[in-house]
Amino acid sequence: MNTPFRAPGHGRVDRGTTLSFTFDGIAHTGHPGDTLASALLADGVHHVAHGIRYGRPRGVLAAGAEEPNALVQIEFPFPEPMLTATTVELYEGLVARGLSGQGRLSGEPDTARYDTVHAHCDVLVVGAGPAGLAATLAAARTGARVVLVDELPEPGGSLLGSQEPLDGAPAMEWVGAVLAELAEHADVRVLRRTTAFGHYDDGLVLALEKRTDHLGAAAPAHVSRQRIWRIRSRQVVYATGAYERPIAFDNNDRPGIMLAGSARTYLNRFGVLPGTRAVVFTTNDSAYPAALELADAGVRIAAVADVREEVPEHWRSACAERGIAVRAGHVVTGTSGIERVTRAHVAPFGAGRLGERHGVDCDLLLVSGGWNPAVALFSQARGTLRYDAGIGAFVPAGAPGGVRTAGAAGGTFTLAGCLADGVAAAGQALSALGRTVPETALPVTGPLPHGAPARVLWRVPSPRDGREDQDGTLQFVDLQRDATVSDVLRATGAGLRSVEHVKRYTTIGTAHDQGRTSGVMTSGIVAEALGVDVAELGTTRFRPPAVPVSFAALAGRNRGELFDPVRVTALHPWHVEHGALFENVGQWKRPWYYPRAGETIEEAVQRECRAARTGVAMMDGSTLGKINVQGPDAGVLLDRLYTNLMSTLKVGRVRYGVMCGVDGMAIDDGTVIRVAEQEFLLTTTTGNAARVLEWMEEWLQTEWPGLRVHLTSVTEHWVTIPLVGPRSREVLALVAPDLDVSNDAFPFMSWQDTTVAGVAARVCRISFSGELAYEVNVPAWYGITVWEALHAAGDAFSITTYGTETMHVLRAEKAYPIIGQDTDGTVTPQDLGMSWVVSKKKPDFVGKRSFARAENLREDRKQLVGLLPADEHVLLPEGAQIIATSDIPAPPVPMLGHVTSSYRSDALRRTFALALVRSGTRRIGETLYVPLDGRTVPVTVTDPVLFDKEGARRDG
Amino acid sequence: MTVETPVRFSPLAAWQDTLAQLPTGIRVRELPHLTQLTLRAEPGSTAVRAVAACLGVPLPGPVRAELSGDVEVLWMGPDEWLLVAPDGRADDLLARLRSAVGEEFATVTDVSAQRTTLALSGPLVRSVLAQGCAVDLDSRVTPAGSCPTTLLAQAPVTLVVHDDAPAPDVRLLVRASFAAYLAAWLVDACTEHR
Amino acid sequence: MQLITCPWCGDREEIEFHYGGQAHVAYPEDPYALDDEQWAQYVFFRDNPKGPFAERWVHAAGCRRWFNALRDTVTHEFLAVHRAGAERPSPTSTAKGQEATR
Amino acid sequence: MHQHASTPATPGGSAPVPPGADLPDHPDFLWRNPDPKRSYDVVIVGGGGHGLATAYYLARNHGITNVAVLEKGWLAGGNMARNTTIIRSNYLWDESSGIYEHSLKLWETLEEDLDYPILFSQRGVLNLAHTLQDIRDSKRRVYANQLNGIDAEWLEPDEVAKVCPIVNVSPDVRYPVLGATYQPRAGIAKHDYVAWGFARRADAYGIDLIQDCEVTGLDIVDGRVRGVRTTRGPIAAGKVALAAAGHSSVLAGMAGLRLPLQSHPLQALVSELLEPVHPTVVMSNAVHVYVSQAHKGELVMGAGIDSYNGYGQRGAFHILERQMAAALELFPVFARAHMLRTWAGIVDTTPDASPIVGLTPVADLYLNCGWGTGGFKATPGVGWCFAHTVATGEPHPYNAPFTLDRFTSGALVDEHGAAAVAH
Repeated sequence: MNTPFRAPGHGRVDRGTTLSFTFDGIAHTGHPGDTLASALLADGVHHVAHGIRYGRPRGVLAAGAEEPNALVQIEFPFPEPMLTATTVELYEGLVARGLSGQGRLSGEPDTARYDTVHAHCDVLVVGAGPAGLAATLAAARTGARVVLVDELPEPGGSLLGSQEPLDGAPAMEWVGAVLAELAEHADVRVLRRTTAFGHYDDGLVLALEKRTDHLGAAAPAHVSRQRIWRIRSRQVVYATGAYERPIAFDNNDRPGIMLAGSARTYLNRFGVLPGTRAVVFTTNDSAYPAALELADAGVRIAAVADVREEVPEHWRSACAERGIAVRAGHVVTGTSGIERVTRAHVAPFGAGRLGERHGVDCDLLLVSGGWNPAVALFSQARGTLRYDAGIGAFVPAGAPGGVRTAGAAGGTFTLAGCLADGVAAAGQALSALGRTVPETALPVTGPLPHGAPARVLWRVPSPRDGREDQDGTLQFVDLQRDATVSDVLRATGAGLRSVEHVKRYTTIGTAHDQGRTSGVMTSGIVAEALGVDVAELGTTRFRPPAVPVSFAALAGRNRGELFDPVRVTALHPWHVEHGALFENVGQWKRPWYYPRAGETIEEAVQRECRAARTGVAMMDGSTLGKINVQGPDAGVLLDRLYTNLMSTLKVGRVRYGVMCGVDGMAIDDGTVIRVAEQEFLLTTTTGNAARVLEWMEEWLQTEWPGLRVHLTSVTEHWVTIPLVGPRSREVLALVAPDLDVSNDAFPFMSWQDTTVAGVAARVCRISFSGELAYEVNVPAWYGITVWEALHAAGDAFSITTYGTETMHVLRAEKAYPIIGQDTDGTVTPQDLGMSWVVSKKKPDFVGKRSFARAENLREDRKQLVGLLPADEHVLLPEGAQIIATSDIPAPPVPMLGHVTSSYRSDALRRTFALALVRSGTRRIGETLYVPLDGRTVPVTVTDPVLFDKEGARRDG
Repeated sequence: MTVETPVRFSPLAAWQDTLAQLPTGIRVRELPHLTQLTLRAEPGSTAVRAVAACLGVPLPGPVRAELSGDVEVLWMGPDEWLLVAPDGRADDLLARLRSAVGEEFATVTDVSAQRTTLALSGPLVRSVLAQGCAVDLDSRVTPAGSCPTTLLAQAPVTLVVHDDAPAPDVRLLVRASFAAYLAAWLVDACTEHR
Repeated sequence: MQLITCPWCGDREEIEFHYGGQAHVAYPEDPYALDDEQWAQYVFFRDNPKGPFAERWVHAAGCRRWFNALRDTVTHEFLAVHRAGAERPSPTSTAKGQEATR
Repeated sequence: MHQHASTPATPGGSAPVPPGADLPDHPDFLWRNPDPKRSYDVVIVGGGGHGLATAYYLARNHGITNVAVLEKGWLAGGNMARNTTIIRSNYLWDESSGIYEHSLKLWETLEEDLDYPILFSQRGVLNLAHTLQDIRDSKRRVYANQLNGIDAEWLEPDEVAKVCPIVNVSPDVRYPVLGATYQPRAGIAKHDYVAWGFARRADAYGIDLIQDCEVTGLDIVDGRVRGVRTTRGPIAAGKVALAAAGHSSVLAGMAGLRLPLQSHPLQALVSELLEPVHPTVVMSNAVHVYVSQAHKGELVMGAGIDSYNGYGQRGAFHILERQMAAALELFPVFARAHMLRTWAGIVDTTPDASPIVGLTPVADLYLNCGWGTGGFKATPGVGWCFAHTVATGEPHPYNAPFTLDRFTSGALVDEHGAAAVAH
């Protein structure tokens, strides 16, 4: 295929291989090594997108991540919004289109893999340009652990885009030699296609590696598409280079207007001629090599407009040799052309005044307004910046510990300077680590022409200035946001004095490129408008990420089943096999109920409840937290943390206990068994297991370190099986032949060690259902064996397995509260009707003092009561509010409390609820109302215990 | 009823086949049913000396494991060690240790079923673990005999480095309830090396 | 994400730790000698300085030990860490990367 | 409002401007930049949303215009510039729903009142429930809201999918969506526009908005505040009103007051501009996702709160990672959206997740703080009530429950359930 804009003998793309791609519906070709932008330019396509506000055609301004214009949507192989054409590596079959503002997300799921890797090193070098490579080499030679990350597929940085020699040979030969040497060092890791995007505390640098994007549809599915590197580095060297700055002039947004250095990159890295006839507009020396190299490659340089009155002789004569007219003291004031620049308007500019303009025909306008060091990451690391008026840029001033810049990122712009700076930075980094860097011989650079200082120019006065409402209306500052000099001036005119305000007023710097090309320019224009110093004004804050990072890359492998750990008990396989449905309780999967074929949840729960109340039933209680408390002061600790007395518990006995926070609110409950004189085993609620252990450790370690107590979590050592119901004693007797299960020998609230199904077990006679019940504890390895043995032994009694829903119904019938369901952090034990669990004897325990506060002494606190709907079929929704009147008054309606638990009870043959109600205890017997769907349901307030209030069943 | 030895199941019993199919370069297998006891005692106390004498090895200091005896001793905290022994040793060890400690303030708790153990070996071990473990596992930083208790992905683990050379041999002690998650995570982390 | 030096286990990622707020807030000797306002001070009020702050952390995913730290709330930098019960840290006693006070 | 008077008239603007890719222009004039006078009737410390709204309502409702708003940086540069702009009033307790609903009602007419295009968009807010307990808590809140006259509904998963089709309501995920509360009148607004709207009107009333003016001390004589010391000199004041969010502890300390506040970093982020995919606001306390698609098309997301105290306006990376993982569980279509920018604010949190607004033990010194993550949505409401408090010396009924004293009596307004880290 004919590609007229490829320069023979230039570039590092593989011209032997052709890649086909589609852009804006048109087929194109390119080569491996191309970016989407370079391939389009090689095909003569400059107009690649539209401006977001005005819809004006936009071209390719830059050659890298700073590109503000050439935003594209990838459509194939998988839709991805808003990439810059200058950073998309070309691959076979790519389909993309230009964007004017908004990208598109795919409706299909992204099946690509993403992952994260931790890395550790002594020195991290960011950027593999001359400074970065020199720094890496110097560090590597000391044997340090070094990581070098670079965003491009090929290291070399600015050397890829220049023709400057090293050691008299093409610079890339030196790059090759450095890489070969680095490959010899086992402790050096070079990451290509990897962009550092965030610098966090303590030397944590995040980098994004694009691993398979460049392979297109051929990317292997089992390899992660993108990877986040979390690099912990003791020292970081930012050799991130610099971004060239445009200049604001009329119609400076047209396709064909390009940064001079970027044009040079297109020629030397990609072998692309971005035009045939060019005008160069510069404020500094750096545009001259671009002009000369392009001229030598066949681009006609129609004129160089240099705002400086004095152009160095070296460049002047080199241009003269090539017939290039250099117009010192000139500027470009504007352009013509719609789809592509066709003419640059050049005028003399002296003493702040424009002279007469004349047009120069061109299809390419190269601009250089100077260079901004790429300090985003350095700044994120809390490096401070200072304004360098000489180059019109913010440069590193104060480096925080462990962080430094090298090369152009630090304001050093010559090749020799960058190389030396890289070695120096490595030396400083290593000496901070106590290592010394050996002399590192640097390659010899070409002769440095005698240059002249740059002139700082933010904007060229518009010939239209002074006309009403026209100041700078066509001078674009932020191309991506379509914000102009006029917008900036309007902002300052509105009274804004801070760059942050101007940014918000104009939206400059808020787009994809984070103002890489517009930020400093904005500060400059604002400073001019306000008549203040740029240094005083400062620049806007650099925020992570330095480059956009996909959500999926950040999520890594924490998706789907790995999103959050699924915790299961030893009995889980049995539950799955037997058709249990599960409830998420924290990270645990707990059986919710075990439906039989065709059963609804309601039917299944009624059946399970009936079995527990009339026969025998069993459940998996293994998720309860279990903490072993041992030591001479174990009782003392428990007395201080539980509201009731635990130290008086006798060995062999069990006691229920409640813990409160210092604010007196109930935070957890459970049973405590006394295993031995100096040993207790307590249980916590499932969701609070870790929190309660940490809470106890906090008091023990920080408040009472003198107590001789050890806490050990044994939650997962044990499988816990409640065996519940009037026939539970018979079932237990069958599998625990050594155990005397009689009420006298094994009374309620006691425990015994015995053998169950041949396994050493601890059996507690406790009940969370109000029924005769036992809790069988065995080491988890034996869980399934013992569970199945109990199930088999219970077969004759139609033993039924039940889940959390039935557990909730059974306990609610007995008014046993669930912390977190019947409480919400504002409920005391007394509110729950459990004054009996609050010791009056103990001088103090955690929470006790708060019970004496004014609010706790109020008579009208909310208290836990039972509610019986007048219609015994009406099931109150949990969460329903309770009011005093049968009519609903106009809002705000005074509310007396809410329904915390509500069920259909098989045992009561009706619905019932628990509720927290203001002055609830006093209201027992009253009728209150629950508003539902615009009407009210009358309910009778009752004592919360609705079933077997005497406890005959449990004790029998 | 005939007396049979009750059947035991380890947390990763169902994962054996899957773990056996991991790519070359990494071998992962469960070491089920190891005896594990938590020892709590004040460093430098009479009790600690008695335990050391009983075990025949010193109790290691922070983040170190004593792997030379038949009972491995892992440092878990400033007054806490995990004693790891072959299957079936719990009763005997508990009795011996409690007798050695006598009336001193020290406690020993059987937590054998609380955690299971995964043995990882092969040249890919470090790069697979680096996907989820933030501790620097370089052998110069975390040499053989280290036992950091940390996070691997989202699971709490104690990671014991048994050997460096020729290839890493690492044990992961993980709570039983997290074991299946961790196994799934490891298998996923190895996908790329297929 | 911060790298926190556990005085026992060394440098670990922040996610291994839980925060415990202000350090050295002792449980009152006699809570019943305090009026409600004084008691509220203990229950609810903690310092909230901008700058160095003596605070508590626990190495939750590691050795489970509580320890004290002096940390700058502006820079997030840990100026010192020390084991519970040891002498209070001074900003100069420990710098990151050096051995913690033991 | 002001249109693009300056739209370039040159050819080339042929391509359609993408819908929503643009915002209304700000006015040509916002405020003066006066030097501080020696004395004011009222000095408001803190030029954020709350300070500016308070200044505006002092003038508008009470005719008090000899007022200065002192801002240590640039106006509305703190949490006002950093929040995710969610506006709702569906809080649990009567006390909270009172002030938030008062605020929401003001939001509904604020654009006309301020004559500023604040882009208040009542696109509804969904609060997802993922566990059975979430359902109980959510329904409790809905029932309470309804009785408080707040539009709130409970939606089943299929109804959630109708309101927001891109939410994954499949039961086969780690934490399935079991339903949601929905407040149709809730929504978002454009934060800078809101702040500047208040600022412009306050300025027009003659109130001095003074930037780069940091308060370094409070002059208190005989238990009465007399003025402030600042980096721009001393300023006498009849009354001083503190509205400094995360920096309230530091300021209150200058008056010898200790507050039950802890300041924590709270992060947020935006994506690039995207074609409309997300029509409402979705919040999930359980998996920590708060997301809307703002006016230009960017996804705006709030992340979790960092656990430790911090004034650094930056948070930890792992919070963002977790946030992204959670977002993709709920919104698989976001996989290839890009995180463009992240930032952090400093939220001042109280033990009961409710604010402190009212009088202090120092005469003529007033306090407004502790809004945690609720500050933005409360802006007009608290401005109204705080202005009333300052003007009359008595709390407005809506802020009367939010006393400092409640921590002593125990009469907390515990909104942890409804507020969580929600925005």
